[in-house]
Amino acid sequence: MPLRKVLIANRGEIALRIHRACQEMGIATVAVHSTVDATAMHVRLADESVCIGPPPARDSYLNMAAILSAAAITGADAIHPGYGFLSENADFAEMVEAHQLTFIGPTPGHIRMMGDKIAAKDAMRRLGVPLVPGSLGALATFEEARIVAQEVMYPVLIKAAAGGGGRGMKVARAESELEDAWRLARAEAKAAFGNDEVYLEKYLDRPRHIELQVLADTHGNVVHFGERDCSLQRRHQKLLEEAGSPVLGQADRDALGAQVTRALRELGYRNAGTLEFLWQDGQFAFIEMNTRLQVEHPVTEMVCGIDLVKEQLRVAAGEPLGYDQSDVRFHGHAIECRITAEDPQSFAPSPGRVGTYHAPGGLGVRVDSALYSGYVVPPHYDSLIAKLVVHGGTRAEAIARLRRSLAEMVVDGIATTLPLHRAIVEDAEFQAGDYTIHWLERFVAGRQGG
Amino acid sequence: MPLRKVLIANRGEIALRIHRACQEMGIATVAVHSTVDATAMHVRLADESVCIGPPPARDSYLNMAAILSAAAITGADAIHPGYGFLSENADFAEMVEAHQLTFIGPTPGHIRMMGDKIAAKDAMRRLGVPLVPGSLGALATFEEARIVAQEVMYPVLIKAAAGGGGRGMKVARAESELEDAWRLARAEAKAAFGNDEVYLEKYLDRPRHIELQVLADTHGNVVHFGERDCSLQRRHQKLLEEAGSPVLGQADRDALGAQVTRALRELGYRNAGTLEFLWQDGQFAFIEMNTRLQVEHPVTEMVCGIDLVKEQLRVAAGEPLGYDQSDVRFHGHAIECRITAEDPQSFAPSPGRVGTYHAPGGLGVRVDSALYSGYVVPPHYDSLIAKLVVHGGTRAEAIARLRRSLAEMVVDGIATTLPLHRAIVEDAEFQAGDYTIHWLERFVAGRQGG
Amino acid sequence: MSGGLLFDPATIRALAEILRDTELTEIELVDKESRIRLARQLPAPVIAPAAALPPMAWAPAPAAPGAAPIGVPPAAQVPDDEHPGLVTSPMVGVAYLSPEPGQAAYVSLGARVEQGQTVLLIEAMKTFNQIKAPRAGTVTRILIESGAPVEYGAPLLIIE
Amino acid sequence: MSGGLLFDPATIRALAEILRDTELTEIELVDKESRIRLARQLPAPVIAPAAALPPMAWAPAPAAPGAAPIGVPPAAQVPDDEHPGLVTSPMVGVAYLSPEPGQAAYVSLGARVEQGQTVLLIEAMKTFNQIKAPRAGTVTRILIESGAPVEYGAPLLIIE
Repeated sequence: MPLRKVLIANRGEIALRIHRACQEMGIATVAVHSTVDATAMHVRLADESVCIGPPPARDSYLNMAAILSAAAITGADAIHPGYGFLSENADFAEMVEAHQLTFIGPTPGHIRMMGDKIAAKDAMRRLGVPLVPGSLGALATFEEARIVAQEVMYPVLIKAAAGGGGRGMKVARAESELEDAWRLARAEAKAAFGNDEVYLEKYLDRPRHIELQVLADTHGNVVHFGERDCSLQRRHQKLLEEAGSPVLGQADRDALGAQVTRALRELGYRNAGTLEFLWQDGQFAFIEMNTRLQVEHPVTEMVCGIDLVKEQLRVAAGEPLGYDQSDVRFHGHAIECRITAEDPQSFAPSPGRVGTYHAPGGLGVRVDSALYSGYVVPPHYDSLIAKLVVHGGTRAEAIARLRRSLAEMVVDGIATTLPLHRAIVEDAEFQAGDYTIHWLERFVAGRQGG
Repeated sequence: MPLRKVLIANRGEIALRIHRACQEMGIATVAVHSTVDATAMHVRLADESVCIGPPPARDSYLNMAAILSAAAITGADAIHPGYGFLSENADFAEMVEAHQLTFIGPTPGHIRMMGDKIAAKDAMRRLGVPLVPGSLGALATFEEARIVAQEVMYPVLIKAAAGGGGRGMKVARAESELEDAWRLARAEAKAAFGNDEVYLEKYLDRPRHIELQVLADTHGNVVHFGERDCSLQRRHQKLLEEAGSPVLGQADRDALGAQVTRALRELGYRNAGTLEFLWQDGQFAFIEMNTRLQVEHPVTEMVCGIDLVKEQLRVAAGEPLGYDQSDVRFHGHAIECRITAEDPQSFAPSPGRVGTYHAPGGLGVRVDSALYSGYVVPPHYDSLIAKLVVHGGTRAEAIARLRRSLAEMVVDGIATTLPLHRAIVEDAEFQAGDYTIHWLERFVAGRQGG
Repeated sequence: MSGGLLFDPATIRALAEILRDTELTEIELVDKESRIRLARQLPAPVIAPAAALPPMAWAPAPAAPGAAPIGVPPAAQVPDDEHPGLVTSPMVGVAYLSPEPGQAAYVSLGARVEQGQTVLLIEAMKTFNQIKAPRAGTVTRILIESGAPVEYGAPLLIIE
Repeated sequence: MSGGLLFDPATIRALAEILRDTELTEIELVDKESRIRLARQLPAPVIAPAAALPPMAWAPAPAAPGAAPIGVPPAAQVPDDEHPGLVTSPMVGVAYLSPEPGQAAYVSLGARVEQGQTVLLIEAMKTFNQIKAPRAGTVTRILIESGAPVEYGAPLLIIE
C-alpha cells in the first residue's frame, strides 16, 4: 500500500533529508517541530507542519502523544523517526503501529532486541556473526569474570549490560586490575542505568570501527551496501566517515556481507539497519546493531548510487527490493565530515545566529544541511549543523575534493568544527588511511597542546 | 610534462569549475580578471590573480596581450580558455603555443577548421559523419541554389557561410520563396559578417539538438561520453540540457559514437570537443563542432562518472587516456538548468546585487556557480549565474529531484530564470521528453501570453 | 543665508541625490563664509533583508484541508497571539467547545468564567483533556471552531 | 545668529529628515559664526564583520613569490590608491624604472616632471611601452621596484 503522507518525527538535516526523499517520490510531508524550530528549514519546506511542544526535546521531539496526535490531525499514514530521538524506541514503534500507522523502520521486537546489548549479542552469536570473545551474557560472580578473562586473555573490558556512551566500562590489563575494574564498572552501571549487570570481553587496543549497512524488505530479501569506516571518533561521537574502509577490499566486504545478510534473513529483519563492528588484525567483532538510518548513511549512497531513504520508504510500503546482492555495485570512494556548532579546539557548544552560510559546490560534492544565512542554531539539540559529503573515483581524489570543498565552505557567526576537518585532511596518517578509533582523540589533543 | 600552474582565461562559474579541477589535482591557479571582477569568486579562490583590464571584455577577457603577459609574470605553464571569450580563437591558441605555453584545447588548426562552418562540414562529410543534405559548400549562383533545393526537397534553409546566432539564415518552404530567401540571406550575411557567401541545406522543421561529447589524447586515442539533448533553446541560447537524450537508446549512442570517434581519430583531433547534430526521424545531421568545453558538460560528467576538466588537463599534459570506449559506462540520467540573471518573462538582463543566495543540497544535486550572498552581478558579461545539475537513477527521478531542488534554491535581489525552470519541470510534454528545438520558444510565448 | 548656500533644503536634497547617484561618500562645499558637508556610508550590510526577516523566500507551507490552524507560519498569525489574556493549547489534538456533540458549549462569547473553570476539551490520543481558564474574566474571543485540529501553542480563547 | 541657523529645532528636524530620506550619514553646515552637524549610524548590519568587507571568509590569495602587487585583494591596498596624483599601470607587464639595466632611472623621488615625459617602461609581450606623466609635477612616491610585475591598474607613482 503506497505511502501518501509521511510525518517526519525529527528535526535538522535529517528531517530535511527525509522530506527531500518524500517529495521526490510524490509523498506529502508533515513536519513536527518545537516552538523554537518554527522557522527551521524542515518546517519551511514541508507540505504541512505542526508545533508539538516547547523547546526541550522531552516535551516535543520525544513527546510520543503529541507526535501521534499530530499524525492523527494531519491524516499522515506513516511516521519516519530519522535517527536519535524516538528512532530506536520500541514502545514508540509499537504505539505507531497500534494507531494503524506505518512505522518506517524495523519491528518493535527487533528494535527492543537490539536495544538490549546482551540480547543483541546473543542473537548475533546464534546467527553466526563474529563477536568479541567474552562472557556469554551477564556475569553472575567475580569468579566467573576471572575465569572468562583467563580464557580470552588480557587486556579485557568490563561493560554494563545496559550501557552506552562509555559509562560503566572499565579496562583490566592484567588479572591484578580485574577486581577494581569489576567493582567500578558495576558501581557506574548502577549509578548510570539503575542496573549493575556487567559482562566481560577481550579488549581490543587498536581497533577500527567498521559498520555494515543492510536493507531488508518484508518479502525475505536482504542486501548489504558495504561498509563504512567510522573510526574517527571523539568521546564516541563520530566526526568523519568513509565508504569503503581504507583497510578492506571487495573480498572482505563480500565475506562479511554474506554472513550478515544470512543472519538478518534468518532473523526476519525488515527495513534499514547497521551492524557495528570492531575490526583489528583482519578480524571483525560485532558490537551492536542500530535499527535505524544512520547519520553517515550518505557515504554509502554515494558509492552505491542508491537513495537509502527512498528504499526505506519503498520497503515500508511493502514493496519488494526488486534487486539482489549482485546488483549492488560499488563505485569510487566517499567521505563525510560532520560539521557541528562546536568550538574546534574545546568542543564547547556554540549555538547562535549564523551570519553567512555558503555551501561548497561542483562535481562530487553533496551538502546535507538545514542551515541558511541568518538561521539561529538553538541550544536545545544536537550540535550537528551540516554534513559535507564528497565522492571521488579514488580515495585520493575524494580527499583532494574534500580539501577544496572545506576551503570553499563558509559558516560565519558561530564556531564550527570546520577548522578541525581542514586540519584532518592535511594529516599524513589520515591521508594514508592509517588510523584506529583512538587516532582522533590524540590528534585533537595534539592540536590543543600545539 | 605535468602542469604546475594553469592560468584560467575566463570568469564566472566556468573559471571556478576549472579552478576546482586544478586544485584537486594539485595544480596552482592564476585567475585573471577585469577591475569589476576584483571580488569575484574565481579571483577569491585562485592561488594568484592578475587584473588584466577594465570591465569591457574586449579590454580584459578578450585582451590576448594582457592575458599572455599575466601568464608570463606569474610563471604559468598552461592556459585554460574555458568557453566563450578566447576559447575558439585560433590566433590566441597559436600565440599561447608560440609563447611555449600549453593551450588546454585542440590545435589551432582544428579550431580554425571548425570555426569555418563550411570547412567543418566538408571535413565531416569526408570523414563519413552524417550531414544535413544540401550544397557542397558555398553557392556560386542562384541557379545552383535552385537545383540543390530541388534535390534535397523543400523546405530548405539558406545560411551565411560565416554565420552564427541565426543571422543570415532564411527558410524557403517552396520554390516560389527561394529567390527572396536567397537575396535576404546574402544581404544579412554581408551586413553581419562582411561576407555574402551562403549555402543551402534541407530545413528540418521539428529537429532536436543532440550533441556528442568527445575526448582525445595526443596518442591517437579518442572516446566519446555519449550525447546531450540541448533542444530546449530560446534564440539559440540553451536553457536546459539532458544526458542522455529522451529519444536515444544505447544502440543509437553506440552507433553515432563509433562514427564520430573514428572520424576524429582520422582527423588527429586532441582534447575535448563537441559535435552538434540536428536529429529528426531517427537521422543525425552534423551542424557544427565546438572545439572547447561546453557550458553543459556537467550532465555528461554526472552520467559517466568522469571529471571532464581533469581529463582535459591530463590530456593537455600529454598523458594517454588510459581507458577505452568499453570502459565508459552510463548510469542514470542528468539534467542541467542554466539559471541566468534575466527576467523570466521578458528575458531583460537583470544585473545587480544578489541578496540571499542559497544553493539546494542533498543527494544527486550539484550546483556550479560563482555566486555568493551579496555578490554584485556586473552588467558587462554573460548573464549565466548558476548551473543547477541533478542526477537520478532514471529520467523521472532526475525530474523529481530537479523539481524539489528548484524549490529550495534562492537567489534574491535580482530577477532570474528560476521561475521559468520551475514552470518547465511541471510541464507534461517536458516530463514526457516530447520536445523539439522549437518547443521552448512556444512555451515561453504561452507564459507571456497567459 | 549669504549666497543661499546654507540651509536650503532643496540644495541639500539635490546634493544628496548627486551623492547617491555617483556613489560618492562625501561632498563638501566651501565658500568664503560657509561650508556644507554631506556624507554617507555605502549601503553596507551584505544581506540587508535578513536583518528583520528570515531570508528564505519559500512560500509558507499550505495548510491541510480542514486543518486551518495547522501549518500556518508564525509570521502569519493574528496579533491576538500576543494578547495578555490569550489561552493557548497545551497540546496537539482536536479542540471541542462542548462536552459532546449537540450539547451546549462550555463557554460563549461574553460569558464570565471563573479561574479553573473548564472552557473546552482537547482530544489527544483518544483522551479528552479539559482545558481550564487560567484566570477569572470575560471571554472576549473564541479563536477556534469546535472539532478543529490544534497544534501546541495554538490560540484558543481570550479571557479579559 | 544670522538666519537663525543655530538652534532652530525646525531646521534640525528638517535636516534630520533629509538625512534619513537620502540615506546620508552626515550633514555639516558651517558659516562664519556657527556650525551644525548631524550624523547617524546606519542600522546595524546583521553580519557585523561583513559590513565593510566582502562576506566570504577565505583568506586573501597569497601573492606569488616575487610578484608583490599581484594577487593582493583591493581591500588590502594602500591608501595611495586613491591619491589624486596617482599614476596607474595601463597594462599587465613588468615595470622598469630605467631604460636599460645599469642606466639611470627615468625619474627619482622629488624630481620635477613635465606632462608627457616618460617616467617608466612596462614590458608586455616583449614590447617596451613608455609610460608618460599625465601631468606636470613632482614625483612624491615611487610605488614599484624596477623589474616588478604589475597588473592592470597597479599603482606606479604619485606626481603632485
